[in-house]
Amino acid sequence: MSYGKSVLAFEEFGFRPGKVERVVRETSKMVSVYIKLHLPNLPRPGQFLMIWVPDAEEVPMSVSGAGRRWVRISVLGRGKTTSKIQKLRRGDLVGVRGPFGRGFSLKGKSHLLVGGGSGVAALIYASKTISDQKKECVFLIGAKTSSELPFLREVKRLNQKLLMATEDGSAGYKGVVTDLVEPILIKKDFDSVMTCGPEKMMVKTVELALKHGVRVQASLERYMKCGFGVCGSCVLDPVGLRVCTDGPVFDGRILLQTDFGKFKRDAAGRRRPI
Amino acid sequence: MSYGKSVLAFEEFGFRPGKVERVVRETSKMVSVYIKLHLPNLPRPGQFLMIWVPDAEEVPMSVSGAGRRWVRISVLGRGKTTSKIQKLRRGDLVGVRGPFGRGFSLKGKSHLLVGGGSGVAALIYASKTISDQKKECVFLIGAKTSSELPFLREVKRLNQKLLMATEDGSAGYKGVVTDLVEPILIKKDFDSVMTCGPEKMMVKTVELALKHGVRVQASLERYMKCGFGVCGSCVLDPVGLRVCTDGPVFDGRILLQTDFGKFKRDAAGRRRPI
Amino acid sequence: MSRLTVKLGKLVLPNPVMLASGILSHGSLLEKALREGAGAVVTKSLTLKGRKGYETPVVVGVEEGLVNAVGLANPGYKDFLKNDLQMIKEKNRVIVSIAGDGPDEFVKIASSAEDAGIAAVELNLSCPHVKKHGLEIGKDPKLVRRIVKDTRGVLKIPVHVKMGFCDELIRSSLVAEDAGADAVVAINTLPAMVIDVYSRKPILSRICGGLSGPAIHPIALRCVYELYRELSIPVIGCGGVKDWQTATEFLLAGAKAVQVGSAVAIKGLKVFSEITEGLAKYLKEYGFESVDILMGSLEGKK
Amino acid sequence: MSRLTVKLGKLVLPNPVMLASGILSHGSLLEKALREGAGAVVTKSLTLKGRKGYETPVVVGVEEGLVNAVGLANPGYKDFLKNDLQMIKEKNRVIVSIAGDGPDEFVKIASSAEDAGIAAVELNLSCPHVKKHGLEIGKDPKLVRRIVKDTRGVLKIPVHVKMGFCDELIRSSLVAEDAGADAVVAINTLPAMVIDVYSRKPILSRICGGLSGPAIHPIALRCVYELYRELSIPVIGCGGVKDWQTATEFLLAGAKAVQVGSAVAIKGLKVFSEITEGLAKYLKEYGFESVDILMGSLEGKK
Ligand SMILES: Cc1cc2nc3c(=O)[nH]c(=O)nc-3n(C[C@H](O)[C@H](O)[C@H](O)COP(=O)(O)OP(=O)(O)OC[C@H]3O[C@@H](n4cnc5c(N)ncnc54)[C@H](O)[C@@H]3O)c2cc1C
Ligand SMILES: Cc1cc2nc3c(=O)[nH]c(=O)nc-3n(C[C@H](O)[C@H](O)[C@H](O)COP(=O)(O)OP(=O)(O)OC[C@H]3O[C@@H](n4cnc5c(N)ncnc54)[C@H](O)[C@@H]3O)c2cc1C
Ligand SMILES: Cc1cc2nc3c(=O)[nH]c(=O)nc-3n(C[C@H](O)[C@H](O)[C@H](O)COP(=O)(O)O)c2cc1C
Ligand SMILES: Cc1cc2nc3c(=O)[nH]c(=O)nc-3n(C[C@H](O)[C@H](O)[C@H](O)COP(=O)(O)O)c2cc1C
Ligand code: FES
Ligand code: FES
Repeated sequence: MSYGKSVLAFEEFGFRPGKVERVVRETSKMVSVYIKLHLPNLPRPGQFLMIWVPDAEEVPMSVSGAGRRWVRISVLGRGKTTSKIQKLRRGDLVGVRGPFGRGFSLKGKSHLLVGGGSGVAALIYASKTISDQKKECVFLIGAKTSSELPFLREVKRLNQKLLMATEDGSAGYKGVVTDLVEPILIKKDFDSVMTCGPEKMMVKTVELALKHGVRVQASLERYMKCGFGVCGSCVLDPVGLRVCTDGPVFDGRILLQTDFGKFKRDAAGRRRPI
Repeated sequence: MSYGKSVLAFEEFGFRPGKVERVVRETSKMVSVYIKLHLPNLPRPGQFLMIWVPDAEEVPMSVSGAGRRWVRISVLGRGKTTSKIQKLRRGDLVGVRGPFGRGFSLKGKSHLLVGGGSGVAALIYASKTISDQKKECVFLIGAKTSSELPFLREVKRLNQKLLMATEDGSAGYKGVVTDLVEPILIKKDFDSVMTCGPEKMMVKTVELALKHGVRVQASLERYMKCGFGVCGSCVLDPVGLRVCTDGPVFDGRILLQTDFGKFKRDAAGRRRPI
Repeated sequence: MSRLTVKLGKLVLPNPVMLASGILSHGSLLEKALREGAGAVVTKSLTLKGRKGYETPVVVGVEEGLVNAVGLANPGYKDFLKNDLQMIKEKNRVIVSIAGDGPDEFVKIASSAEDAGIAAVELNLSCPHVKKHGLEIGKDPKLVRRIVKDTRGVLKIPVHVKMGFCDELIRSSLVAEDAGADAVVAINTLPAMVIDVYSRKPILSRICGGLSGPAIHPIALRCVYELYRELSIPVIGCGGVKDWQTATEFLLAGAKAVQVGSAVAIKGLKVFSEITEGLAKYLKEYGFESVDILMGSLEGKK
Repeated sequence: MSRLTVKLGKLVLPNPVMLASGILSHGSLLEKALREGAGAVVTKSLTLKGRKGYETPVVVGVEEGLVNAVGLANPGYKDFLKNDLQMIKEKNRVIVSIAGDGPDEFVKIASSAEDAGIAAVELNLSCPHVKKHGLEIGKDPKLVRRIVKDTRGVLKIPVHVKMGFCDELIRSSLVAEDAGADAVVAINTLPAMVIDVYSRKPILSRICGGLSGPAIHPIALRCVYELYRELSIPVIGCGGVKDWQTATEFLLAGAKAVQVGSAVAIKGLKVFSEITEGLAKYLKEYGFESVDILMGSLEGKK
């Protein structure tokens, strides 16, 4: 066969058993789960796993940390499955497939990370990798209130510059995180901006970065049934991209030609305004 | 999975297309066919291929020579399929699977090869490998008459010692090849004896080698339907060895505990005296 | 006309390699598949009303295949024809798959689809039929006749029927042909299941699902081989196509075209151009003027 | 008694992992399989008269499987019982598979086999039945009833029936149970074919054959799962077992034992000890006192 590494095996779409090693509360809303799992390679920042909780459903989750024998996911309780994940205990089993998708490109020497909500999960792993590569980054994290700001100590431990924004002003800047983007883009030169979080926030960040001529990548969330490119449920119209395999990280310029920030498909495939 | 290399893939039991490159008449009875084929590794001497002639049947054939992009088989016309093989022409296609089976162990520095009939095919490849390894061997070849002695020039080109036996005395010693075995075992020290050919000849050779305390290996022919160990048709009773996967080369001492030289099974699995 | 052009009755396609139903599903992705080289695309099977489908997991990888029970998730035929179809430029290369609950639904959806300008319809007769307690429509020759006859009666565009592997495959296909079907697509997935030994649970939320992919290819090939011998209408081979060899096997066995499903998971959308290029090269090397001559040219034994 | 001991009605086996019919075939190799750890061995399907089988090629590798049409090559039951059976020490772990042409042949071969001291017979109802034009016996519930009833009537040892995948699987199995069968083995190979695109010929001399191996495992698993729910007699799972996980899937789905066929080609005879060791470890880790408790212990969804 001449297809080389770009051909996957169907077995990669089966589940591997992952044993919960540790469950850590990050904020009032977010819980991190450390899963014992042997992966052939470290996931790239921005890649995600499909996590099947045998008593609930299977959902996509960004890798928020990983080592040679473990991965971490960091979960906001949003519905049935995410709240089951939050209740997992040491020794529990989950089914894992992946890592899937394309991650962030970490080219360049200085990066601006802009995250909010569950999006901070993907970015904390990116910032760890950036640190490991001895590169620089500034991390902007936004939340409603200070108790919902995750990974603060972790960012500090990485010795990275951190700016916070809370809507109620209980920590850092009072307002939304995107308010911090333009000032810092003016003050400092970045090779790239990476963003993950609520889609409106990402749209704003992408627009600002492009306005200032900085390459920007955004990591999207779409409804996913398979995670590996067959079902089509994660489509990004009208260009026909699949978030699971062509993404979840996309270049900002491409995203502006799509329904990014405007529509997403629901489980039936109906287009819904965001 | 932890089974390492001892696990094969089912695809290895499918056919690869082999294009006939050259057909060479070796003797009045034997024809060599050079087949263009890309094998991941060179076959080991003693291994065999399953050759499917799309207009006839599939039959086992020893590798009588091989390079990085070709293999050679050397075929005696015995019945329907072997005579079809002899009539193959440049450009014709055959289906090939294998190499299968365990080959000869070439441990030791000096070897005695004893061959007759189609058995010389496997041995000529062994002698080539022995030469490549800068080791010594003496090659005894037997036939009915001088026109049926194959590979004479090839053996000479390898600079190996060659002794011939013909039943009609038209070349070399007059008599059967096994008559030459004892005298040379007495005259010269060998680390091992390898034999391939008519089973009665091999029995005799094995007995003589063991009598003189020399390790001996014999390569057997049995009716084969699959070539890779599932069908059981190539069984060696009563120890339950499969010639296709446990052989075709066996240690002489093991063979003496079996039906070697006494019975073989036919296509239906009936035991037939040899 | 290229060597690869095929005629499927009234349908003329630039090449015989289609996207199978249920793969990629949405309009913009079907458009992409066409741009990447698919000869035609078949939509997800559309139902009267939109369906969310079953809870995840709905598809899982196994040895050389997938097992899925997506549950016919689709936005409903109206929504699809309105939103998704508009994203596809060449509607004459779109085949709309229909999963109706009884003949009337098939007719209704098929008529609307025809009005929207598509190339053909594919009646999915191989998914469990609700009213008949999970029995596949294809296993019930009488029902096959009614659905095909009724749909054929109201349409101008070709009507394909998609069959599953079952004892009635040949008989139901003959009935479909007799009732006016223009082509038979064989085969859909085979009944299967996957268990997770660690949690000791079935993996799919619906417990059972259907097996697809290279694993079923030798089975599908035999179905096509037998159908080709029995039918006068074209057969479209589906099941485990992943490269030009597997596609060519179907064509040799008598298929007029092939569909690619699961292989999209391992090869991505480049699978279409890879197959058509391989096929073109093969035709040239073996001196076939056109893919039509290749079709059904399997030689006998001896 | 070890954790792995299983009771299949009157049959008590040291472990639930058997060698499937048609693999290794001959007496001395069956003996070897037992020594290498198989719980029991099933013979090649024996016929009244010896059969050479079809011309080669008779078996070919495909993606995760084999396609074979060996053609029931066997020396005939008398020859086998006389020569081959004698090579096996523990005849109480030998199950004789029978392919009869009609009830009388089944009865005749079964009686002789019982007299020779074997453990059980396995009636191969899933190979094409000559008199009925290639239709599988298992697809004909009436014939199933007669064959099972007649054989059961004359034997003391257990009578297993081996079924293929077909629409009538459940119905025929229920009929077999009703007629006195002691266990159902599911499944045999699925109808398949392989084509060589280079020579443009079918590879098997008989053109069509049967697909086995990991490729069919998800299909076989679903059959076992459904049979377990319908039958009171034990089900023996067969199809694609290649490691302790695939064996355990069958057991969880309700099988009392499993059979291993094609995997012998990729793993050799060590496959038996590998599976039983893996299974024993799993039982221990998950706190199952015995394999019996594991069987059918699949948990429902949610
Ligand atoms: C690539 C990717 C990475 C993600 N990473 C994270 C992460 O690191 N941390 C985190 O907390 N969340 C993450 N999510 C979101 C997470 O998958 C959803 O919150 C989760 O699926 C909700 O499931 P539920 O059963 O709890 O909620 P439900 O009650 O079922 O639904 C709540 C909402 O979640 C979304 N959702 C539900 N099911 C899915 C699904 N199968 N696929 C996608 N979205 C779904 C829908 O928008 C739905 O309206 C990610 C999503 C994607 C696509
Ligand atoms: C491991 C092995 C290596 C061999 N190497 C060579 C070789 O290098 N050169 C060579 O000329 N021959 C070799 N043979 C023998 C060769 O396979 C047979 O001569 C050939 O199969 C005869 O086929 P046929 O159709 O021409 O003859 P047929 O008329 O079918 O039968 C003639 C005789 O050949 C034997 N035979 C037939 N079919 C098979 C089969 N499928 N498997 C095994 N034996 C069979 C039987 O003893 C039979 O009585 C080898 C056999 C084996 C098992
Ligand atoms: C995830 C998935 C969804 C499918 N959905 C449908 C469907 O809606 N309608 C249909 O007729 N077939 C559906 N199929 C079956 C495929 O169209 C095809 O018949 C089958 O997968 C065999 O082809 P393959 O081996 O190339 O995948 C689906 C298959 C998969 C894998
Ligand atoms: C080469 C071969 C020969 C077989 N012969 C028989 C047979 O004689 N009788 C029978 O009942 N099943 C026969 N089978 C079917 C197997 O017993 C088994 O049902 C099938 O291979 C599925 O199991 P597996 O996937 O473990 O191989 C044969 C299978 C193979 C591969
Ligand atoms: S989730 Fe199925 S294609 Fe992306
Ligand atoms: S030839 Fe089939 S087992 Fe050796």
